[in-house]
Amino acid sequence: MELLYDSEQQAFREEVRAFMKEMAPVDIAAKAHTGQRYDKEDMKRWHGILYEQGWVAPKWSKENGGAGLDPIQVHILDEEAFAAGMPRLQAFGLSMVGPVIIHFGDDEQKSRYLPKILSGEEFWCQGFSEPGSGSDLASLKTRAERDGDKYIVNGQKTWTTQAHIADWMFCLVRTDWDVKQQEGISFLLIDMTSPGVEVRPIITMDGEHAVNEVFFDNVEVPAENLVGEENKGWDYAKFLLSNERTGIAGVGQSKAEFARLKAIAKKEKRRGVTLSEDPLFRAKLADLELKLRALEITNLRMLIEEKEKGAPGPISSILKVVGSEVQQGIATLTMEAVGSYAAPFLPESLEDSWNGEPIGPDYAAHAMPYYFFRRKASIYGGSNEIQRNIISKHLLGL
Amino acid sequence: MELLYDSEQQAFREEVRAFMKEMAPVDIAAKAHTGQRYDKEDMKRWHGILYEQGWVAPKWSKENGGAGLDPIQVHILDEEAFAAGMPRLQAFGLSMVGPVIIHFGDDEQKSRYLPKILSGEEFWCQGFSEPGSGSDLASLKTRAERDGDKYIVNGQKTWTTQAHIADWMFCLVRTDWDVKQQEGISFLLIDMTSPGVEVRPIITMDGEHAVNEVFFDNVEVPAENLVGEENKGWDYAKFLLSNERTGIAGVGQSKAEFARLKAIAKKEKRRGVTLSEDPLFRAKLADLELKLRALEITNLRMLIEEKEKGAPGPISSILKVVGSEVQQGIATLTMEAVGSYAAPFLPESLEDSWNGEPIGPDYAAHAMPYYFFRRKASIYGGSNEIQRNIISKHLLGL
Amino acid sequence: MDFTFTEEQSLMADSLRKAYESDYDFDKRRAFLDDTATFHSPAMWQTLAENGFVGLLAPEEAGGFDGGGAEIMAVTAEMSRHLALEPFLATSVMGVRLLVTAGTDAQKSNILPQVVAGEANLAVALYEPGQRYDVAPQTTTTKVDGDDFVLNGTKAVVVGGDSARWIAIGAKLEDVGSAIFLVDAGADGVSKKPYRLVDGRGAVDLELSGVRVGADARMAADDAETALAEIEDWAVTASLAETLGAMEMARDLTHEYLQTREQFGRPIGKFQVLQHNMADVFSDVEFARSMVFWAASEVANPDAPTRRRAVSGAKAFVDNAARNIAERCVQMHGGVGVTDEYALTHYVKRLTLGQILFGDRDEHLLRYTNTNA
Amino acid sequence: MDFTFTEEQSLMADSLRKAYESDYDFDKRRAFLDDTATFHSPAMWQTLAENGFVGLLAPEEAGGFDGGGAEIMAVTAEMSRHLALEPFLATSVMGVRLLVTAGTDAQKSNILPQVVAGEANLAVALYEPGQRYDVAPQTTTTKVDGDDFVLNGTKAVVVGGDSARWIAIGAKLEDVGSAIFLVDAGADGVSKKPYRLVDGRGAVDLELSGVRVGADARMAADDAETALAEIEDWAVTASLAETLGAMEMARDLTHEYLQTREQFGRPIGKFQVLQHNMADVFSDVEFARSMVFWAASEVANPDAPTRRRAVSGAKAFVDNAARNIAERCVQMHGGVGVTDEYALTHYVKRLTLGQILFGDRDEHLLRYTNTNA
Repeated sequence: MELLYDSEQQAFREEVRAFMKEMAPVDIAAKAHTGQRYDKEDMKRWHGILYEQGWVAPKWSKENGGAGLDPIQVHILDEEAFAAGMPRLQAFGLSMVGPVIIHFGDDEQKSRYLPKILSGEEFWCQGFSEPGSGSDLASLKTRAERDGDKYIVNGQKTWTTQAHIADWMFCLVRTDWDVKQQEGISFLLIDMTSPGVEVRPIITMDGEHAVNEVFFDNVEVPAENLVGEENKGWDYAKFLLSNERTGIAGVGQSKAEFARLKAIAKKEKRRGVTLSEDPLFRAKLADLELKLRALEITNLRMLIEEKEKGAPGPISSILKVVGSEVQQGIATLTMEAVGSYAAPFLPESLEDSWNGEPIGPDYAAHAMPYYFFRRKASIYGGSNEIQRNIISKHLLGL
Repeated sequence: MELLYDSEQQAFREEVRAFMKEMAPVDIAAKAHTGQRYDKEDMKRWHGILYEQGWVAPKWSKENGGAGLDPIQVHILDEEAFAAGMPRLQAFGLSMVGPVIIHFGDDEQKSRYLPKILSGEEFWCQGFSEPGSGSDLASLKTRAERDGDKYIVNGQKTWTTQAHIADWMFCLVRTDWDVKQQEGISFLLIDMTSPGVEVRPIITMDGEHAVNEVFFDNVEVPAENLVGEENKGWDYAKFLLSNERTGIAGVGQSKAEFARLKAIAKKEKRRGVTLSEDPLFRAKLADLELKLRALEITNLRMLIEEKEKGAPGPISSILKVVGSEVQQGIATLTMEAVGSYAAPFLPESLEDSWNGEPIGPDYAAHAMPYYFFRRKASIYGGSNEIQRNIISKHLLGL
Repeated sequence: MDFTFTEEQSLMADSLRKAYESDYDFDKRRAFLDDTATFHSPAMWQTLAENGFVGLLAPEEAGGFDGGGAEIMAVTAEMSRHLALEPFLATSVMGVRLLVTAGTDAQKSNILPQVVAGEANLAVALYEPGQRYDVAPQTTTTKVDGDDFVLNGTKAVVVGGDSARWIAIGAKLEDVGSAIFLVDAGADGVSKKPYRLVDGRGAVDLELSGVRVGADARMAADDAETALAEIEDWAVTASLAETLGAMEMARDLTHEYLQTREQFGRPIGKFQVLQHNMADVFSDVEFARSMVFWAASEVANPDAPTRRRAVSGAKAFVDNAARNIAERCVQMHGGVGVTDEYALTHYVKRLTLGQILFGDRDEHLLRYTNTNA
Repeated sequence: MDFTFTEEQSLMADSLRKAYESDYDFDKRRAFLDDTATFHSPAMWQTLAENGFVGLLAPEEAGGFDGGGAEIMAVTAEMSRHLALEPFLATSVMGVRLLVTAGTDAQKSNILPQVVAGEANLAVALYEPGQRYDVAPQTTTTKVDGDDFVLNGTKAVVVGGDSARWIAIGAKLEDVGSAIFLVDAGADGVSKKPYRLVDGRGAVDLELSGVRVGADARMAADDAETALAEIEDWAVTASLAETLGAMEMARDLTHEYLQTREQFGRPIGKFQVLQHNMADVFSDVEFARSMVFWAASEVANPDAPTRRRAVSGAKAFVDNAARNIAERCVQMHGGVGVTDEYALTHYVKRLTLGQILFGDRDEHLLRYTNTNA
């Protein structure tokens, strides 16, 4: 008996689960079990399936082509998709720039961009961080100078996830230098094929190429690609970041990853006893599972609040911090569970293109890159230090 | 085989141990096993025994009546005294004001005060903290105004340990209001029987009366009771506090208390298995024991440095922080080990005067007050936050 | 699941708050604390009875409120905010729940009304010395003598045993199995060693030496361990709600202290390390609240493993949060945080008590893993 | 105990430092890292041999240095500071120590000189798939065939097995007991799956299928488990010193970053939370150093429980510190701390590897408690 959800929500979950069972591609799901990496093709395929079903943009209103689900339904959909081993959809289009265009874009922008975000035809990336402005986002320096009906953009972005496979970037640029930092920023949409855009890979410690540096050398951007008003970009960014906070707890994904960890712990043994029965390891598992449970219920409390009152407040910061701790905890215990076979480092074996022989059990190769990958969970989207600043300032008035 | 000490040090330890075996009073030692409180009489008696042996002031030079031991010998003596269940001697006289008088006092002060500190005839207390100045000691407000051959003292001290049984207080007072805070402070010796001195008890959460508020209402203090120069008191206080840091790790005491914890864990059972064999509890014990071991070796490294180079540097701050964590860890696990019988709260049963019936095992009554008492370990003598400030400023230059 | 209280539950908490606010400030409470005869305020207990709180879990036909986990949560959290000393946990949670689930018809009709009216208190003896947190009777035994039973044994840390008129006692039966007896606390052979718990509430150690009871004292539980385990879970749930109330108060006192206490020329709440500590305390309280909701929503679940999984899981989690919050709040206060004159100390005491009553964290973590799917 | 290095040990570390500083900067090392043929720099390995480091633990008569725990600590910590990829741990610590303690006279006189000269590397196979951190051979077996032994089985994560000319292999004997065989890595039936470890050093999984060796391959150890457990403790000690060296570098890089990186208009080292984190990192390194001293001072202790107590105790403690330091240093850096182009990443990889090689923290905590007085 599960008391967290009412019968209508339970029914929706059954519906989603049945859909997943029928429609989630088996070959994509198989990757989740061993931690293989999804490629762009996997993401596009799954995107297409959800698009057909009308669930690809669950939070968008129906008039904009979304599913118009409430926050709890969105959460259920998210959980079930992860439980079925499906990849997270491209958030940059669906959860970030999409809502900004819906709220602040003009009609032309809406009809130009939204359909292709929904269909998955165009991939997006986010041009916010710069080498000199990480946590201090407002100090960004990339400049866009108006020249007739276009802007000339110069500067550099960094940590740009999937810039190398993206068609478009939504980008914060400085358009006024004589005002308070926050008041001189604009929100531009940049075609990644524009002359002068150069993408250079950043290889991270997990051996993956997911983030990039992006350089702009006199890139011409049509003025019609400005979203909303010039110099109001900071407001749109704040709106975007507050949307990003929904789902930031990562409950669905963590539940799926925790299930994988538990399965590994049932296979790995210490002195003849499985780790799931080993007193120390199972205590660590239980501790983490309880933290995940607390996260899940707290997240649900916020979703109910959001459903009733609109957007979530700064209280979502507490979900971000603990959510990242849970994600990191799962990855850490996974590495511990795998033991010495986490020591061989073969991140290339996680790609479809790899043809080598596996070392150790099939879940081993994933463990170490995954541990490294998760270090970022407490850094991006506003580091946990920034989150605690937000809590102490905005919630506690300190 | 114990590699930490050389053969000469081992021999000294044997000598000390033999002395303890012969001379440590059995009735006092018995209190250590159950955590009964030592009273003033116990402390005086043990003080007298060490005085006879010439070990009461191990660090003082022989010409000042001390034992002239090196820092490692002092540490060994300390360890063995705790292992024998003896109380810590009054540090206020022997380790704090004594060295200040030796270094900065005049001959009259030396001959007036030092012999009675050594003999234990006079007990001291420390008048540093004030209600408004805890971590920010230099902001103290108690004022001493020169009036002919005396000072008139007005103000208030707080957290004054053992003021109610002390004969004398060494006290920081403000003698100049027109200079930088640190430059207007003087170091006065105040007779606690002076008219106008009022001591009010502060009862702490462990149910004990150990600390006090001390009020000064036009207290007359002879000018000859000024140590060193007027307005140089801050320097003497810094000297005193740097001496206080030696032994701040509390290794000897923690080893003795850890041994008591281990003995309790061998008696208490969970589901028929002693806690010392219970997988979770023994892992916690082992973790704590290793932390204590790391503290012990690190402390010894510092002592060797002190022996070779003189006083310990700010690096002793790392001993304070971890030393307090170890002390608190031992008290916490002791409470956990005792279990529900730590719930009855009878701090009065820890006093000699108590005649009631014990509740639960004989070590039970101590557990909860001890846990509460140890909360102070990370607060007094410069809170752990202040210690981390010191490390980051003075060692790391941040 | 609805995570907000119903209007009725909120009104209940409000009326409690008003009662405690008017007659139970810090100084008045200190007087109750110093009263070694009752260990609580009989007048306040009477008020609670008159307002229907004592019978919160009793059925309506017995004059009760027919409440469940959510009501327990609302009421005990509120009482804890006022550091209430009244024997609500022992009588109204443990005792009444046991009477309702395991009382004979005669016991229910004779005793329950007195209890609901505040005229007779209850206590349930869960543990025995040396058995730690095992509720199965081990050393307490019965012999049949004619129509009577004769009980011998010892019970440890019986919360509320000091004021209880009736104490429920689990005992091994002569032949096989076990039973629970509702024993008159004044019966011959019952000897009580009363004392305060660390938060000031009363408890006793109990010695039973040839205590003779009639067959009507035997409760209608097939097996003492199963019935007492359920009562223990209710006690844990109530204790968790107390912990939540105390956490909130510790948090608020510390929050206020950070804004008013000055050091180095500014409020200490301006120091980033304290800001982050305070942020973590704030966060910990909210996550703990979620887990208390979980326990409260499942404690009445007739499926014992599901009930236990939620209750023990919540306890293992919340104990940890309680310790962190208590220790950090003291640390942020510095010296004043450990003085008996300051309210924080008393919330810390309650938070600490909660960690060792009715099973500690390791115990519940173990129980949780044993129910693990 | 003297906690400072002797002059000789310091000179040793200095000469190493100079060798690595001149030929092994970050970019050059990257080239070695990219070389999948050797997994390290053969030229540097030759330099190490010529300067007497490879034979650090070998007796003087074999051209060695006759070193012990303190020398291992000085040398491996220094190599780790330069992220050295050379197979020192496998050959000079594990291999040489095993030859010295368990080699036959013939093995010592034939093989040791080649090893010391850097002409033939060694590796010791400690574990088997599925057996986690148990060094007792379980699935690797021998059959006697005339004067020869025939080996079958699998060995997991053999550090340095990629470049080893000889690999020591524990195996169950046909009748009873076990033995260690020094097997030519190129022998028929030996198949190696080479790969990089997470810090870039080479290792192999090993399959032995009907590998025929002469009786002279059998080492002079009564029992494989006891002998391999001692080698494992030497490996742990060396690995702990590597961890110490990597900790120091991670600390220093972070310390520098805090002073140079600016956010919100000032160096991030001005933020109190980061100051305190940095203070804790500084402190953790010193406490870890003390524990590495402990392991190094006891690893040669002939009393096995005392040796194990110190080594496993140190490992359980230092692993914890290593994780905390690595994770906090990354966190203080933010994004740049996880890029492959920045040195910190590589120290973090070494710190992480140290936590799972040769027994993880739980394993050593268990071993420590099992030696507990």
